[in-house]
Amino acid sequence: MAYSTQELMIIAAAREIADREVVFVGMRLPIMAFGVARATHAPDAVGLFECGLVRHTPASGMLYTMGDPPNQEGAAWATGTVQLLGLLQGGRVDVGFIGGAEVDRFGNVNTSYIGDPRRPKVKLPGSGGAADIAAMAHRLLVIINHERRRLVERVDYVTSVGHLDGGASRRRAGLRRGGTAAVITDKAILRPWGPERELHLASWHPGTTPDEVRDATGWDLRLHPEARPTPPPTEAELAALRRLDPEGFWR
Amino acid sequence: MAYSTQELMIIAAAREIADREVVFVGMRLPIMAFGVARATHAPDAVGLFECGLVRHTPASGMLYTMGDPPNQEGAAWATGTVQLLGLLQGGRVDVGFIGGAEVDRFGNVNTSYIGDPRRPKVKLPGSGGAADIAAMAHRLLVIINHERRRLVERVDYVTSVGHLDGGASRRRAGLRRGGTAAVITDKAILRPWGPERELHLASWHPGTTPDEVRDATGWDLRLHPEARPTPPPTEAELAALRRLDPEGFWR
Amino acid sequence: MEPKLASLREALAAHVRDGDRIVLGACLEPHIPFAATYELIRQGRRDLEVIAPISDASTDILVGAGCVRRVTGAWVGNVSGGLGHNYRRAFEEGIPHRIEVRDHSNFSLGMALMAGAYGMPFAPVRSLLGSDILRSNPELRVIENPLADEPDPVVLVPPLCPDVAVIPVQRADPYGNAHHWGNQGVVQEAALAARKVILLAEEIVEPEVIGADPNRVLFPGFVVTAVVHEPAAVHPSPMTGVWRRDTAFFQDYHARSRTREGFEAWLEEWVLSVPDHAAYRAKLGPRLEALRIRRRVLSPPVNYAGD
Amino acid sequence: MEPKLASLREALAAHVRDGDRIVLGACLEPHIPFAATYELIRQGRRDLEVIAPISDASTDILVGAGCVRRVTGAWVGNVSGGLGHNYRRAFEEGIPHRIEVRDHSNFSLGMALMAGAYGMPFAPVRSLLGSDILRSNPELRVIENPLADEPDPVVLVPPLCPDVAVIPVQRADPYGNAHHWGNQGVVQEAALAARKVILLAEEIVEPEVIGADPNRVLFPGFVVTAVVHEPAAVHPSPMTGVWRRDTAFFQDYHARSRTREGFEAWLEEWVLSVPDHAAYRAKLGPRLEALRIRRRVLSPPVNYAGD
Repeated sequence: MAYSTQELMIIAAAREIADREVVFVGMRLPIMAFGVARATHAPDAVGLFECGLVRHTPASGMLYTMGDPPNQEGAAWATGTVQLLGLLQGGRVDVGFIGGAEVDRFGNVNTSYIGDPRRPKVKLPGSGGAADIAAMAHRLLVIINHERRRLVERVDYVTSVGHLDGGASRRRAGLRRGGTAAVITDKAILRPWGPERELHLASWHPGTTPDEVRDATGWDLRLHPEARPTPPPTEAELAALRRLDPEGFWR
Repeated sequence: MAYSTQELMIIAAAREIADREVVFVGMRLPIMAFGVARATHAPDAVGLFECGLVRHTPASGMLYTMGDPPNQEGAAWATGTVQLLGLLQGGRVDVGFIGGAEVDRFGNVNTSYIGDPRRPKVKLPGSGGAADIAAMAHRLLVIINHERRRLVERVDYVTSVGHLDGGASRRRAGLRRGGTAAVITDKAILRPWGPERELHLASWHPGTTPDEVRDATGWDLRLHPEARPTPPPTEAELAALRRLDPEGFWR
Repeated sequence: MEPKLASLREALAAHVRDGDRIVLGACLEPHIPFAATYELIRQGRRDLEVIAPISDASTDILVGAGCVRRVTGAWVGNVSGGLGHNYRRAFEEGIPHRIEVRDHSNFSLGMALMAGAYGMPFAPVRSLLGSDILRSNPELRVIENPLADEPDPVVLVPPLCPDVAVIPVQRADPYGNAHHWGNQGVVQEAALAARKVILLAEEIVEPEVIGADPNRVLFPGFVVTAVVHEPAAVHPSPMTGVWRRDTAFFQDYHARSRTREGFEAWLEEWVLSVPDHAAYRAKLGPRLEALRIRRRVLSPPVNYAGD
Repeated sequence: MEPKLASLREALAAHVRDGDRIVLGACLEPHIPFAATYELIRQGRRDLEVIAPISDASTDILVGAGCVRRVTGAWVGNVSGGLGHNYRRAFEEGIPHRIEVRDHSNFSLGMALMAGAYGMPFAPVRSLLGSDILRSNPELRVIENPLADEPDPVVLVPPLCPDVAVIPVQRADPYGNAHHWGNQGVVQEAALAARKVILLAEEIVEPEVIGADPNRVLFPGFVVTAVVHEPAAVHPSPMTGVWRRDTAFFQDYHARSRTREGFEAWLEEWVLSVPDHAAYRAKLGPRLEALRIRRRVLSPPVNYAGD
């Protein structure tokens, strides 16, 4: 079955969620990935939305934001932001999903300022809950389009902490768990490797090559020792995604 | 109209509540006093109960504890203890009412230990919310039976802070407001006076005398410069109380 | 998802260990899981640390039965009856044995559970300043507010994470999703702070009933370990909309527990000679039915439709 | 008690001053009081500090209209549309003038409001450790946890007490008692922290309706200053059970606000040339009715009877 790069990215992200995990779900691609995971290998994954919602089942309709009415109907819990981000800080969340404008070779994410924060070239929206999710989820997944200007040596501003300066620096900053477990792009999946926790190329998607991925990366991207091609979407995965996306928004 | 000492005490306490005030209400006498105040001069007083209830209207039936079903029905807000005690700490509560086993000449209250806390002669129930109310309400009212063993020079254990060691000691302990405004007993009302904030005899109830009150007090009780007899209950006050106490429990 | 239904006996046997830190009700005066208190005594649990702002006579009974090592709480007694005789005997005479207390106020205990629930390193509280609670509880610490320019003492309360919280609810589904209404005490904080949550549900309902009102949920099903269907688990305490308070039962307990012998006879009659809570309900007989709330004062509906 | 009903114009004129710290919606993406945003622009308020984790395009509109001195928040943009063009122009080009931002995460902002609501000297938070938010927001302070034996840095977030919080609710009585349902964002914390609360109620009901479900209340009537009856005050954002999201409106705003001229034309069309929210509703016409949620998925009743 033919599929788009976006669909592949969503399915690759879905595979990162294990069954029964508690997942902090962001909008757009993450919510689709969560839906695919639930519909395939992770039927008992639980979704948390920082506006104050918990769901066991996918929303009944299209969501433009996590607080839209279809996400309210049939929610398992409707509560406050402090409760859910508090549970996150308390260690109850297995996986968090965020996007970003820039990610660097240690998996730090910038969604705040391009250039000098005091006189930015570009003012981005800011953290929202991303800083909290990055700091406190047991695993962080970052979803981003693979471009040299986005995958950079060092982000201009660390909104959301990955492995900070590498090695034990995240732990030294006081964060006792977590860190970027995977950066999922439209070309590849990068994962930290070795004591430095630098992001390595772990798998490249069908239709691209390790060299092409490296060319699109802003640092000297090294190959993960277990690097391999990304398995293409299965029929079941694609079918699940298309049930969630009947209008073909991501196709 | 004839009335009991307990009824007089409840009515004297009711007079301490002004209209529109936000009142942290304790069980037994305080709840009756709050009801009398609402039914007479303070129709818009609001009652807070630390179990997590706020009421504009008296409960529909007899309450043995503040969480009894009649207090749930028609409540204005049913919430958590942290929310209400948080509002108290935030300065939103005008008046708090507590009882106690011992109160001392600076209005400190003990509901924890008689004797040495490590080997107490009597183990009392403890603070509940009393320590919070005493520390954080803008005015504290203490209701207690007038006996020498209860009105003491110095409590064995300060569960709930009044004026601590007198003078500015409460403020020095870090409490920026509040303190015991009145101790209401079955014989009299004591109020702090002067820079030392020592409790003075402010009014004595019908049927007793200043000397009799002094004899029942464990320190050398001095007369407040504006001391006077307590006005007897009015017809309206007694009628209000008896509507709240149809079975004559307090008569 | 797998259902989490278990009997009270099974749930407590599987999930409560000697020495555990346990919350038995967190709603202050109502919703106290006396059925669990009784069953823990029957199972002979020892060295428990009971954590609760107020658990009415439940803590006093457990102390008298010799199950308690420590109380971390704000108030122990018999709310409508008076002092807790067993609690007094334990402190004053070492009967059945001495226990320890970590004194709190309701607020400091609620904030300690909140800190446990939300991974906070401590909860900053002002309302214990000047109180001797700061002296008798060695876990509390006063610092100067680092953000203030002037002296500004603040009490730091360490987080509390109970091993188990036993929480009565009006209705739950088999997966641990539940509705709770009426005053909430520190139920949310306790359930979210605990490593395990055991629900005692007055009624078991379909998941759709819970999902039809997600704001009535205080904590998510994924933090719940076991769901026990046990009507009147809160007797003699009240449950909002379901059971009135059995004031006479509290008064009888108070009168009989005044002496150690009286308490032992009470314990034999109401706990040890009663095999389980079904038998307890049967023993109460029409007295229990007389406590059932019969009027209906119903919440108006709200709409959650997505379109 | 006296009713607190007022028109939106009256309530904002009486209770919002130039320079105030204001919360315009605290529910994250839904329940944003755009009607109040528009009216503040019409009234020419200046130098506002907008406090909110996320207020969708509301903040961007206010910034473009020149009403904002500072944003204390976690996110500013157009949630379903993209970046906030006015927010960018203010930072990148000083158009219409430069503004200041106090960077937060959603959690640190929620905890700051909680600290304000509950009189806490600060809120201890871990989730900003390592983030540059600690460097760009001068109000945040890192200390070593005084209760820990090992190095354990903690961020202290100072309390936030807004001057005014404007909070949309599905229904309120004239005295400020209100029901709010759906996700809650930081509504409770914001309302309890604010010196004044202005409710924008979709519907005004008798006090008995609110009293029939006290758990549906997020904050008590006594903290409410004014009650405004203003249907569709949240348009184009959604309101749970009442209004769907007007996605096309957000997209149109996004496209037109890309240039300063486009924004000015949009502002003239939807705010400055519209006298009040009744006229705005009329201008939307059938488009508004098409957004009304028509299905009914109702909460099951619960009983609050006292006996």
